[in-house]
Amino acid sequence: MKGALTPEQAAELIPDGASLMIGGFMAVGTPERMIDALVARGARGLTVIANDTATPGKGIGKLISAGAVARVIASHIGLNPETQGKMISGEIDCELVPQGTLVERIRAGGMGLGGVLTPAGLATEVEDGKQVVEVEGNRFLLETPLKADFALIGAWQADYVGNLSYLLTAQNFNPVMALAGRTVIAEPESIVPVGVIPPDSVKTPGVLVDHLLVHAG
Amino acid sequence: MKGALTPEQAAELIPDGASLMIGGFMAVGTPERMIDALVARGARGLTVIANDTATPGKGIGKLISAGAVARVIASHIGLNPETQGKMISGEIDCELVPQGTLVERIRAGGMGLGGVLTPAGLATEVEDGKQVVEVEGNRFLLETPLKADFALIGAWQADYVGNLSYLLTAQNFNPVMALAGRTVIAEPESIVPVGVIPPDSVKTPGVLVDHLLVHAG
Amino acid sequence: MDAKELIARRVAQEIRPGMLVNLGIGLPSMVATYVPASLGVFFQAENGVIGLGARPPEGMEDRHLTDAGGGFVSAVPGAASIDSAMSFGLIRGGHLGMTVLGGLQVDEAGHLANWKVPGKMVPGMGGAMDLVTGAARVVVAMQHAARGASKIVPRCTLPLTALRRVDLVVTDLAVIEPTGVGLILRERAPGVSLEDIRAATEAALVIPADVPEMTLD
Amino acid sequence: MDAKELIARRVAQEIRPGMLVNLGIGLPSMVATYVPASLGVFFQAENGVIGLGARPPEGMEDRHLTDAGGGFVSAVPGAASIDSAMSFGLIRGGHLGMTVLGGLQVDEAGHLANWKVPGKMVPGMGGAMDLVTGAARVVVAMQHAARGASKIVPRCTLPLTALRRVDLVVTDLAVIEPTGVGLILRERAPGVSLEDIRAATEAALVIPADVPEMTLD
Repeated sequence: MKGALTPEQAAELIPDGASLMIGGFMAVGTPERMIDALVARGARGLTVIANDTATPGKGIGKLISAGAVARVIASHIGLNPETQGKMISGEIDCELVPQGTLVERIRAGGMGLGGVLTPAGLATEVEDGKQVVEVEGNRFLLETPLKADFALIGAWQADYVGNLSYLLTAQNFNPVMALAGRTVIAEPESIVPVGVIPPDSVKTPGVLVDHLLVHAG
Repeated sequence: MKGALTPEQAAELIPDGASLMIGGFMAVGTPERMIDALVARGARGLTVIANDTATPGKGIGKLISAGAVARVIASHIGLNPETQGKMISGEIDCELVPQGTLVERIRAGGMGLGGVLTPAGLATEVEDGKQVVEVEGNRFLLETPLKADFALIGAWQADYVGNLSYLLTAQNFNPVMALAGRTVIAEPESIVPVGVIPPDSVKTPGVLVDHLLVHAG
Repeated sequence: MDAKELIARRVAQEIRPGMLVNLGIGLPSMVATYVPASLGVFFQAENGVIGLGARPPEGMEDRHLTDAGGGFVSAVPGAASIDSAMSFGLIRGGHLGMTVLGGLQVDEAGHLANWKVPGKMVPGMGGAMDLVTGAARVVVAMQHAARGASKIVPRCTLPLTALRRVDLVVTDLAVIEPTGVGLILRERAPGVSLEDIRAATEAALVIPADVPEMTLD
Repeated sequence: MDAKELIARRVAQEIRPGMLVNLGIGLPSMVATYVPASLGVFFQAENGVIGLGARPPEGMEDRHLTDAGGGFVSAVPGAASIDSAMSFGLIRGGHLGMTVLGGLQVDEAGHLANWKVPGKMVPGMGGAMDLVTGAARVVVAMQHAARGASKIVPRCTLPLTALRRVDLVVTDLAVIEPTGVGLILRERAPGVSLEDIRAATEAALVIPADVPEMTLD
């Protein structure tokens, strides 16, 4: 842990063209203040790896509307017509990945696996261009790891050494993404002294977190 | 959840020759009462999948001493000279697996993956007989899933619907094994009413658990 | 009773005590309303909760607890929150007893297409490919026809969701069971004749001697 | 100062502020004693704790909190407990700053053998293969010779632990850095001459003009 950043400082750390994993599911558990700061600094050419692009005006939807995103790797963009429109017009390059495959690819990237074999997507468009591996008579798609320059994590509590806990469905992709970002920036709702989060409640160990966002004040 | 069993009933459920995943690490987090009941009923020919075989007189070590085990899949047997002796004499067939690979194989079995690619074991004896898969210029071993007839889980608290929580390092292999046993029997240290374990503290959802062991009384 | 309510009530009858069930967004989500609490069923939302409950009381919504559509939900006692890796591990690993999804087309092989209309609508597959591949039982809940065109077709013209044959299709006209010998007509909606169904169905149906009316309690 | 203390104190100097460090059982575990708390280092035990602390006060041991050898430990404020999948995900995924392991042999290619003496001792590799493959820095802490035979050899005769070249070897006689051009002798133990080291080493060493004595504070 290198210390707390303002949203503006975090946005400065992230250069145009960077790849970002952004936690959240339909903007639930998404680090909104970091997104606002990226929009404010006029970020461009980002690759966003996330479950979805939320809806216009919420979470990742703000980055889409602002024209900050060149590429999306997601499982679902159906609830954001702007993403769909920009994909069809060619402004955004979009890779659609089955949700369970997406989370395993991110986990593989974060956990040093060379890939995983999954049956999801076999004999569908998802199979195109992929290696099919047979194990004990069954066929599987070889899905390769994903990593990103930055992981932007939305958390509930953080302590001073960066341990994170999450609440209910605001957890979603955040814990796996915290493994797979080369630089991990977490935006907690509150920051508490070391010892307040019991060891068994830590879902992301602080050793994974490079920076916390300062509290919202 | 089908209800609570006495250790004797649990041991009766498990036939000779069955494959068992048994949680714990050097007997920490191992369901000891279930093991005692298996020894008491004179179980024979078991396959045990576990991190280690503990030491004689503790955890899985008791099954080894009792002659209940025909096969072991583990990462480490070095602290149990009886296991080593029985392996060398041919009484126990022993497959040694790197610890990180063992846990991923169990997870893959429990989570419906056809396998994972890992760099651990490349160019060592572990590579023998395995498929090597190249991804983006790097070589990996293809490690295949493990499942078992039963998973015997040591937990801290259970509630009436089978949700489980664990304490500190007594967690270890238990949560992944609870995914990979065709029948899952959990031995909690206490059983509490539904609602006592908060949703965010549940590490094994009750839907995975077939039976709880009755409390120790 | 309107068409959607009819479908939801009929699907609800498929749910067995203690099952873990995933309901898709839209029509499938209505099924929960017709499942008695006494069944001890746990509903899963793939964004990370097992034990989804009804809409929370006015003013008590929590933005950390939503369903996969992003709508506020509550949780039942005994609920567990899980991350996306665990959520899809349960789905892919066969721990989900049933999934209920909407459909665009089902064909004579029992294949489902429900995620893309090339050139028109490309929302992404979300969790559908994992759900259809991994759930123990797959039930499609949809209108029999859309804009006058049958959605039960000889062969899907839209991109497939999975290779797996779905287990049951419930529409406003009929209950159809895809099998190795084709689509078997199992039940008629109240007041709907065999002729009505034949006329509304583009695919060939296997029609047993006795096709009873749905019994809706 | 005895040989083990010397090795442990020298290895401790390799540890940088804020690192996540795994110490093997036995000699490597002694390293923790010589790392000042002010460095903010977190020690990991692969059985599932980040933030391993010293032996607990007499009578306050908890059987749910042990190290990988099964011995009672405490936890520092800010500790996190993790399951085996996360533990090895951190190790394999490159999140571990350093691992310190014992060795049976290190050879001129920097390969380590430390898990098996065929026909004599087959303890299993435990976590060693993952640790050597995945840690950012691998330090071997061992006696220079065993029963008069050099453990620094031209080519390992015992089964390898991994393909990866270890980063540093610290013995009771010397500090040696395996590189692409061979084993570079970096430091001498206090009072030990180049001749002593050459005589005790079966492998070829690259000896720079200046080989200083270890500085032990």
